[in-house]
Formats: sequence, C-alpha cells, structure tokens
Amino acid sequence: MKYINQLRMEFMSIPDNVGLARLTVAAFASQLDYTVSEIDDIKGAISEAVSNAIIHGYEGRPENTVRIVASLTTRGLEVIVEDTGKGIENVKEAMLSGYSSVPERLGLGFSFMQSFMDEVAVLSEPMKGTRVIMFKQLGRRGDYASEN
Amino acid sequence: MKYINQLRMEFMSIPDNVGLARLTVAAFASQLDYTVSEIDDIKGAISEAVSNAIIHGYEGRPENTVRIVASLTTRGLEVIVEDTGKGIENVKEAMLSGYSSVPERLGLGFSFMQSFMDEVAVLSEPMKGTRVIMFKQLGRRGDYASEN
Amino acid sequence: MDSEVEVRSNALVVRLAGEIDIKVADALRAELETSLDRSRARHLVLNLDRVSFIDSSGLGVILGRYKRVSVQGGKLAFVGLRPAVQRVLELSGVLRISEVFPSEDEALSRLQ
Amino acid sequence: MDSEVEVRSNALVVRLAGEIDIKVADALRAELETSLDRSRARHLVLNLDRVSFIDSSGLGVILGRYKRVSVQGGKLAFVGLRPAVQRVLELSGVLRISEVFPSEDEALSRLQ
Ligand SMILES: Nc1ncnc2c1ncn2[C@@H]1O[C@H](COP(=O)(O)OP(=O)(O)O)[C@@H](O)[C@H]1O
Ligand SMILES: Nc1ncnc2c1ncn2[C@@H]1O[C@H](COP(=O)(O)OP(=O)(O)O)[C@@H](O)[C@H]1O
Repeated sequence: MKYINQLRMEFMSIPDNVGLARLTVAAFASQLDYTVSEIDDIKGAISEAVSNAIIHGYEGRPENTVRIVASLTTRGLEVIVEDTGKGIENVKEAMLSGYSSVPERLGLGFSFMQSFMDEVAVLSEPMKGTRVIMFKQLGRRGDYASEN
Repeated sequence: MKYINQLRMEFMSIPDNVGLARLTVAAFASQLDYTVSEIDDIKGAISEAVSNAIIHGYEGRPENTVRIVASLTTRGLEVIVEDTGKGIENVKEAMLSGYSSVPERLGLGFSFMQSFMDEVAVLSEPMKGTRVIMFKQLGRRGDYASEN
Repeated sequence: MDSEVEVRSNALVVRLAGEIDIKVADALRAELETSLDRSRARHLVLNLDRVSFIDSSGLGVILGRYKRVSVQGGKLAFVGLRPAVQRVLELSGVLRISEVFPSEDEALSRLQ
Repeated sequence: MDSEVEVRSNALVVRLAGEIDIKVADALRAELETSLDRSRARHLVLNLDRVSFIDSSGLGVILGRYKRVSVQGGKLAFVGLRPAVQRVLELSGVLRISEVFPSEDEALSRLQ
C-alpha cells in the first residue's frame, strides 16, 4: 500500500480541539475524491474518537495530549486517534451501542464510528491508553439517500 | 507565559499540504480573539514558511516531513515551522527582500512573513535544516485600513 | 454555536447555529434548562437549519431535554435538518421518538 | 483553483477562483501562457473577485506574465480584489506597476 500523504497531529486535551481535529482531518481527507457525505462521516467519526480521548481517556484534564495519525492511500483514509489516558477494561462491552460509563452520556460514540467508517478497531490497555484505528474506503458508498 | 493551547503537526513535503497547514493553523489561532485580517496575516505567513520548507528545504522531494508547532498564550500565537532539509548558508542575505536562490521566484517570502507577523526569527544550519519562529501579538493591529 | 429562543403558543422554539459538540454541550444544556424553566412550555421545537454538525455529545443534550419534556406530556420536534444532522439523528433513533416538520409554523400547528 | 478565460477586445480577461499558492502555480502559469499565445491579446485583466488567498508563489506567476505582456507594450489590470489579496499585492509593489478597476468593463474601456 503506497501512502499518498500522511499527517500527524498532537494537541492538548481540551474541547476546543475537537472541532480543530474534525476540520483538519476532513480537509486532509478531501485530497482524495470523497463525496460530501463521506467527508461528513469522517468528521463525525473524528469527533467521537477525540471527544472520547478527552472525556474518558483523560477524564477532562486539559494538560494531556491527543494524537492523530492520518494516512491517505489509493484505497482510502486510515486514521488513528490515540490517548495515553486511563484505558478501557472491557473493550467489547465499551463498544456496545448504548453502553457508557458516564450516566449522562448516550453510549453511542463507538457505534457512530462504526456506522461512519468501514473499519474500526480499538486497542486499549488500562492505565496505558486507547488507540482507535479507523478506515474509510474510497468510492464505496453513495450519498445518504442511496444507503437507505 | 501560560500556554492556553498547543498543537503540533507533521506532514509530507508536498504542495497539497500548504493549504492544509494554512487552514489548520488559522482555525487554531481563531481560538484567540484575532480579527479577520489578522487571521489572513497568519495564513499568509504559514503559507510562505511551509512553501519554503517544501521548495527550498527539501527541493521538492515529497517523502520528507515538515513540522509545525503552534502555541496560544494570552499574548498571542507563536508558531514554528521547521524542516530538516538543506538549510540556508547565509540567513541574512536570504531574508533580504527580493533575494531568491531560484530565478523564477520573487524572493518575497521572508519579507511577507515579517509584514504579516510581529516577530520572525530564522535559525538554519546547512545540511541540517531550517526553523522559522514567528509570533503574532493579540490585539495589536486594527484591520487593513487602519494600518495605512 | 449561536442560539435564539422564542416561546410560541405552548412550545419553546430554539434556533441553533454552528457545530454542536462537546465544546458547546454544557452551555447548551444550561440554556435549554433555563429556557424550559422560564417558559413552562409544553413542547420543544428545535430549528437546526443552520446547524452544520452534531455528534453524540450534542445529541445527548437534546435527548436529556426530550426526557424532561416528555415527562410533562410534551413532544420533541425538529425543523430544518441538513443531511449530516439528519443522518446522526436517524442513526441514534431520535427520529423514532420525535417528529420532523418542514417549518416552525407547521410544527407549531401540529403540536397543539 | 478554478479559472475562466475570455478574450475581450484587445485584452485577455482571466477570472480566477479559490486559493492561489504553490499547489496551483504550475498549472496557472501554463494556462496563462497558453491563453496569451492563442489570443495574442495586448493587455491582461485579472478578475480576482473569487480569489480568497494568494501568496508569493501565486504572485510570482502573475508577475511573470506581467513581464511578457509589458514587453509587448501591454498593461496588467486587476478587478475585484478582496482585502487579503489587496494587501499581498500592495506589499509586493505589484500595484505600482498595474491598475485596479471596479469592474471588467471599466478596465477594458480604459485599457484601449
Ligand atoms: N479513549 C477512551 N479512554 C477510556 N475509555 C474510553 C475511551 N473511549 C471510550 N471509552 C469507554 O467506552 C465507553 C463507551 O464509549 P462511547 O460508545 O463513545 O460512548 P460515550 O462516550 O457516550 O460513553 C465510554 O463510556 C468509556 O467508558
Ligand atoms: N526552508 C528553507 N530551506 C532552505 N532554504 C531556504 C528556506 N527558506 C528560504 N530559503 C532560502 O531563502 C531564500 C529566500 O526565501 P524567500 O524570501 O521566501 O523567497 P523565495 O521563496 O521566493 O525564494 C530562498 O530563495 C532560499 O534560498
């Protein structure tokens, strides 16, 4: 697999940077020939993964670092969102739709990532951190309408 | 000086990433209370520094890495653009308005950076690379009109 | 995110603009709670026609308010969903417990 | 970057849109050269009203074409400069060797 382009970014774990990450990865992915709705999907997935790193991984502490590695290949966008925060004890349970360890949250983050992207893998170790690896295939989906 | 926010990014030395860097640093800087024309200045300065890293530092070879470190403080944006490319023999000469080592270029990159930003420092070592450190003070300038 | 609140007949109409994510979630929650307290409106109508993005953190705020409204027998309605927002609402199942109308007026006349 | 070229009386009118930087510099240079070759126009009128950004790489392309046009006794004129673009043109001194007009028609009538 040949890399067409590669971007790494690291930023402080504060809510302002969720929008920054979304915008940057979307602009990066736009170098490939994605549709508008595919770019919206990518924004959604990044938003969920980065929010999780900030809220859950670092439990809202701002002085930590969230890291994103995004790569473009002829097949599509691969993007890794990672934190060195508290990690997840049971990844399978965490990924269940509706499961959240925080009462007022919906527990839909991981299922949104799975709906928006073609592949989602989560590697996590308690006290070490979490890495979410996502892939969005190029030329796979049509717009919203044709999916329904 | 307290950092309000910090962003690091690294990307391949290809022309597509000049616009990406501009957009990302501008979005990042917009977290402070800059005017629209100040954000335009920041875009201009990033564009010149990143283009220089790609064209001059790496002489157009795409497999190299350009690195940006951007920091927000209560005083303003500090941004560092760096490459590990061929470096500059004589920084003073290189920064002269109109000086270019490439015939078809204007030699205005550094003087634009100096016009757009409040401070510009260039550290470079032949065969090692170049680091451009820029600072844009907050609440200093009005819009274009009031500068004239 | 910008917001504008208006009480029209028995509904609280809230017009939002921008991106609704974790950055604005707390402020939005507080604003909706205050407005619901003050207005004593029965229904909640959200006009999202200038909302370009929403994620699960933003949706959580809306669903929290839905719970409050539905306890008092009120309904949740949406107006002006852009494709990206519509998709998130669909995926979450929110559209099964709410209604979507083409305009605020239509929403208000149907929610009596 | 998008572009549109039209020959009007003795001028080549080029309407550009988007951001003019190193990414598009080579393509723009080639397009302007080809258009100047074909049209044999005397003056060059650049309508930049949909150009949101230009840097020194983009400016280099314009100045290179200015040289060619001025050798044949032609002039360079700009129409529709946004603040960010105007500022870059001013800083570079390009505005001292060119003229700015409020519309294409005005530019064409003055460049006879
Ligand atoms: N980066 C992370 N670090 C630690 N825990 C996480 C992380 N991401 C997700 N989790 C755990 O997985 C659960 C489910 O995540 P998600 O599906 O995004 O829903 P929500 O964010 O609404 O809780 C979270 O409640 C949290 O316990
Ligand atoms: N990152 C860099 N690496 C190596 N040389 C550089 C770098 N940036 C600038 N230079 C040198 O400084 C000169 C002047 O740069 P600049 O003012 O931006 O004008 P231009 O890019 O038009 O040549 C360049 O021609 C080049 O020789």
